Amino acid sequence: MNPLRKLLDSIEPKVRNNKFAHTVYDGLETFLFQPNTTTSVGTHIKDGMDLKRTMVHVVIALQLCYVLGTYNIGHQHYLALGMYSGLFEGFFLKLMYGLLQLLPIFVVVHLVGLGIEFFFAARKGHSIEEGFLVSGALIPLIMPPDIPLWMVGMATGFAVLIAKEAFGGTGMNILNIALVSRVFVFFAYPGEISGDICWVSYDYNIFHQIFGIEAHTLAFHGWDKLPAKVNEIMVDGFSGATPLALAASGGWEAVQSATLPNGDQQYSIANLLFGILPGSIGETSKVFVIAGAGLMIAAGIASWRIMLSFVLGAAFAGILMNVLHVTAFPDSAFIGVPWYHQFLIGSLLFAMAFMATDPVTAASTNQGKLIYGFMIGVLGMIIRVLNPAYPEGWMLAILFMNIFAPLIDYYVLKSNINRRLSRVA
Amino acid sequence: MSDNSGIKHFTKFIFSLLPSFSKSYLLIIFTGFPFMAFSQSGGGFNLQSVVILLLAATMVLVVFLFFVFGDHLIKDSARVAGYGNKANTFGVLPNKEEVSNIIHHKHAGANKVHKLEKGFDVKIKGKAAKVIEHYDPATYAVKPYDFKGLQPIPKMSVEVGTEVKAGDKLFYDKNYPDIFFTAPVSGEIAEIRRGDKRAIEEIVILSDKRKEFKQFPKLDITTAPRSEIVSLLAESGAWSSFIERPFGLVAKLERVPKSIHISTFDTSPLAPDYAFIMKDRGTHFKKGVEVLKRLTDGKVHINLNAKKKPLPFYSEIKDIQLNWFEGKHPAGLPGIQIHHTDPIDKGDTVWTISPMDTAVIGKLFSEGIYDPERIVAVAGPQVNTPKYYKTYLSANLSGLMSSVKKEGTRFISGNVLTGKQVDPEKGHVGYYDHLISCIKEGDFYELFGWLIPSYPRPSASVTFPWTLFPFEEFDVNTNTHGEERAFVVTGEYEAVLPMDIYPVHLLKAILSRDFDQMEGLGIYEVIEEDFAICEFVCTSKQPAMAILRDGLNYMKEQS
Amino acid sequence: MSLNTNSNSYITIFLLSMVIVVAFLLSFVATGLQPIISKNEEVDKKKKILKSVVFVEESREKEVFTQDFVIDEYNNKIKELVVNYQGDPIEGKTAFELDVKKEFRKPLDERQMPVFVYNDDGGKKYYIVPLIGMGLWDEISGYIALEDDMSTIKGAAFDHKGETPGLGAEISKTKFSERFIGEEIFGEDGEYQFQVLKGTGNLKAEQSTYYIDGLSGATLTIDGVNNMMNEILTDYTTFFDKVKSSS
Amino acid sequence: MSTETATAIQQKSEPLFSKKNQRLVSDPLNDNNPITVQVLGICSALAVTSQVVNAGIMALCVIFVTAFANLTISMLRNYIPNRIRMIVQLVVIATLVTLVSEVLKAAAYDVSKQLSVFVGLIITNCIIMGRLEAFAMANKPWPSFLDGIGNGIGYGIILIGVAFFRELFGAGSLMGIDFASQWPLFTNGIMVLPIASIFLIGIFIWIQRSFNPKLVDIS
Repeated sequence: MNPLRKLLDSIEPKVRNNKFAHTVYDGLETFLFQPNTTTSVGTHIKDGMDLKRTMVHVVIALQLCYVLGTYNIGHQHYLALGMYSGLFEGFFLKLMYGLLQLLPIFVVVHLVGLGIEFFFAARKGHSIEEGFLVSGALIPLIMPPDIPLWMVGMATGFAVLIAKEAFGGTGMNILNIALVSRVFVFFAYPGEISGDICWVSYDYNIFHQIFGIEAHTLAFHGWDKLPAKVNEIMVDGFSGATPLALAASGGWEAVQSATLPNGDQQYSIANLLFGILPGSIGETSKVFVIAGAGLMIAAGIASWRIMLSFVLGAAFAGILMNVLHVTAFPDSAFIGVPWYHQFLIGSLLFAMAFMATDPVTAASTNQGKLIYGFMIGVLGMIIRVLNPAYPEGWMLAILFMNIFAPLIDYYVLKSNINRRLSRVA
Repeated sequence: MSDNSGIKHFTKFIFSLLPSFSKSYLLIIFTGFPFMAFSQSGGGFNLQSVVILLLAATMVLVVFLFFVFGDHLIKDSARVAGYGNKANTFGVLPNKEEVSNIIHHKHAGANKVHKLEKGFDVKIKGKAAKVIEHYDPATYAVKPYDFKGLQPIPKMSVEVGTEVKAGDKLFYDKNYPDIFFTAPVSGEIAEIRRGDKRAIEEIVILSDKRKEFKQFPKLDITTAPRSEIVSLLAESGAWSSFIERPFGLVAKLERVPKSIHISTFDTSPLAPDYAFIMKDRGTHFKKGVEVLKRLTDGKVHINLNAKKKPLPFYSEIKDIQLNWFEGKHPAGLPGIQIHHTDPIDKGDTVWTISPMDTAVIGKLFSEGIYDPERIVAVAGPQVNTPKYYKTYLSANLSGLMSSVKKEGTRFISGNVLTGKQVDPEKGHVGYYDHLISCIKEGDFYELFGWLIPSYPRPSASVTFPWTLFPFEEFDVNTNTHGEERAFVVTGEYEAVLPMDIYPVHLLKAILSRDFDQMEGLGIYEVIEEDFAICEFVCTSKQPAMAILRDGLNYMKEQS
Repeated sequence: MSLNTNSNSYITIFLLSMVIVVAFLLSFVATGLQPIISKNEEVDKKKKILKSVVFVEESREKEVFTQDFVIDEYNNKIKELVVNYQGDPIEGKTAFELDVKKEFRKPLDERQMPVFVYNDDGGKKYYIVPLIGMGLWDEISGYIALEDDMSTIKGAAFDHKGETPGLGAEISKTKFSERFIGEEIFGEDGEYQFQVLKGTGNLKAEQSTYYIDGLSGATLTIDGVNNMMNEILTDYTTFFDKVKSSS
Repeated sequence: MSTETATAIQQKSEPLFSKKNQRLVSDPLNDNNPITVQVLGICSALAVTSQVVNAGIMALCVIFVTAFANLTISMLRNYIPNRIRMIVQLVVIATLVTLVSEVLKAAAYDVSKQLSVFVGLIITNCIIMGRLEAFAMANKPWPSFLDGIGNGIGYGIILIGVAFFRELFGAGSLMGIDFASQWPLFTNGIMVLPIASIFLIGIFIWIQRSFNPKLVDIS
């Protein structure tokens, strides 16, 4: 038999009496091995698909976003500091910088999240559920790249504790866990997640120092380029302003006319599509998000209904805004951004692909999903464009509709019930 | 006929794709050729691109011709080898008849075909070959547990040692003293096996192999009053083959159903071919349907598979309704068919009966004997030579198991979704079952089985690579492939259940004991077997059937 | 119980007597406490005015601005003044009691504009002007003190009703208001020049006395502050010019 | 609470602090807490808990009002016409609240400004009305008084507990003394928003239920 199996079997008796240790053991065991349980009641055979596999496919669909996010952190960092402004200049340096910036965030999210999951699973005597696989993969992607680690930890802890465990664990939550963690940062530490400077990581953390990334900058570019002087470097021409912020102040023209210190266009269509721009870690790249969404739809894991109606809703609201711009508010810049360009800025597509489609918090009926997606699209666009205070609407729109999802389902079910009743009458 | 021709399956599969655009990936591959050609030349027409296009087209043509010529060669050699007419079934390409069966569903004629898009076929290796063997074991056993809605301890009419003939009363339920359960063969009561709390598990009859039948009066169906017909059915033991909906219990004598449904095909995994089983029982069947017509106020519905040529006698019967269905499992279940043709509302009663039992009733009325002859398929990946056995109701299993690997095998009376596990030595075939499924036990660990599965397994999810080739049959086992979780994924039940019902919400209503919601969401229209495919595909591994039965019991208590 | 508590006459008598008792009690308390309450209110407003000219860290605010200190400081050092749009004083009005919000809604020629003049121990004069405007969500207000060149800021203090905590709400902190100290409002040619910039860490703010850093992420509240200062201080320019030319 | 009752006259046979009377005060602190168990008086718990001092003063006001409203109504309970008892209760509460509000404005103007309308809104605090209806109308003055004090304290400890965390993590200070506002951990924006109170009360209820087995069956 497999030596790994033997090892696990030899450990099992030792942890059997300790509740917590056994939960951890059980989590590890079911991660490594599909268990040997057989069917007892009901069907004698079961589908090869289980929740772990479902969840891991979402994580797989996120991988492209992770790769680009990692590189983009490094690229934006050096861009802001006026070094290696070509996309592939200093490729490994940028990759390394991004990796060392992202990895600690990823590790902290999982330490905190899994820690809480393990604790509650042990307390309830349940096995560990795999819901955190997806939340844990999503949370780092929707955080600003230079977010302090303790803040990520707190946000994750808050989300898992309040939004999930308090409601009874995986499958019982009302609100999207990943978004709750972001909304926590957004309201608790607004300075860290709004404005122009938070979307680029300027600093060097301890890992950058250990691996000599900082020393490299020092050696080849001098003291000037160290973060203490970041402000001056920024003023030299690099603006961390995101396309959203630019669009809010000056419309689509402002987005298009933003330039880098070397004179290049900062937000060309190609940059917007591939996500070479300041922003949250993983949600910048439209192409890779669409690729992930495509994978999930092809695999039948995420609901195409939600995605489709989301896009329709956003387009509908966007067109409405454009009409308003022509008829009523010709001065307001953001309203005038052409609706199809709205898809290129901000995290619209990421929210569509990975946030709105969370099966637990979305509407659960097929018709309900269409309404749910459409409403998010409309609401999110309204919050994005018309609201002066919150720069992006999807987080709030999705959380808002999370709460209304059961109501939507209620009416869909009610129509089914009425259909059945009308047969009798 | 060579059943193992994978290439043949593949070509069949390609043909089955052509008319349906729902699975268009092959189309994409073929249309991909020209695009590839253009991309080689950077867009635009030029000499190079045309050459590549022509090359690609030629390649497709060559492959096609290769298939055609190869097919002819094989068929010719088969003819030479002396297979005669059967030679047409050889070869790599399907013959004309097979192709037309796949492409045009002409059996239904101009009638409406209920095309059920949703559903899922669990394809398992080891379908029974169309060969019948006679089988007459030493013991037969009637199992009170087979009949839903009965008390666990029925009232016995016999005791150990009593001599019985086929059709003699064995026991009845205290609540329904007019419905009798009778012996399938003649012989001596060998044992009354009891289980927990003295509930009776089996009444074992030691067959005397003489096949003596109790003689019942021969009733004239057209003139006899309904009450006499009913009481004859109840006396003889044929009554218990009626299943009453809602709740899926043995039918009540006093009820008059609004319709009776007969499903003439089974889509469940490893299902026996009803057309094969029924092909010699046309006269009895027709007589049986005449009896059924007397029992209902409404119509007798005979539900046919639009994809297969039906047995001729189905369409010969007058004054019945023929319904044509096409689709994956569970399209063959009467519950789904009723939902689409004659839905059950609150207060309605509908009965279902299998065509085989209808034939038994026909024989009862034409010859006056209760002769529950059964053709049982023994199938599954664990069976060396899966085939059919001609025997009687509730036959002992031990003799059927000669060709089955016994080690690590689970024996199931019925199909792998709804059947019951039985003991291969002492067990007997269930009352309503025409199939013994033999599959592997899945009590083993699999390293990263959830991520990188080490062997193919059936799944409705397309995340498994082999789901791209829908012709594949699987060697299944009973592993749960994951642990039980809360309902997380939505829409997967709906995707396989071709009914206008919200299964997950119905189950949740049951769990929260919400009477009105259960009723509103259509609990009367379903019984466990309808939800079996939902339970199979469930990624959260929820016991959907058990929950539904729980709900049905609750509804029955409340109403 | 012989008493029929449900008869109409009993209820009427009960209610009447209760109302009388309560009315007496409350009016007694109210009249007794009124002087103290109105004094409290007065001190509160005076403190706000003083905060713009006497810079004190938030942590020490409570120790410094005691009731006695506020009253002494205000009564001894502040001279109230009401001017019209041409900068001429209006007699018979007390600046302290003017409803600033109402005044700044009136057309310019009807407006009565309060000015508080602070005379410090060294004989210097500081001119304090009330500010009022709209932030992101609700009203923002404040006082700004100018030195007698009528351009250099001596100090400022802001208040808000409902700005976003952590972002716009930061304007009421001394961390923000201390940035105003020493900056200049009007350029060489007398044009309004001063601006709170977007975000922090602006090089422009370090180099020029017309610009200060804002609050990152609170663009719209800062816009409100800029608008408020621009509008109101521009309205005062004629008065400022008069003061400058007279001195 | 014992100090203020030292002057009370020994009544009848029952001792002043019998087991029963002690329970009147201790029950609302845990098993029957007006906020975490009965879930009353949430509105003011959300609004006035941004600072410990404010919450403490609010709590004192509520303790005063509940205690004396209970006392007054209990003394009058045999004379109050049943048809207008709600109005009488309301008048008593309103009088007491107005008193409190006036005194507060005179004694602690800053605090009264921050508490703004919420002192006035004590009138609508369901705890007080609830205690009057449920307890004072049917019990003797002394137990009613104790019940009022108990419920007021039960309300107060939750209020102060919530305010403690909100002030500590929201403003980085405690009792108005700033000691940590330079650290971002202690300037949590959510804690400044009233919504934090909902989370905190929820967590309090969670903790209380996991330690108090008596409460589990109630839900």
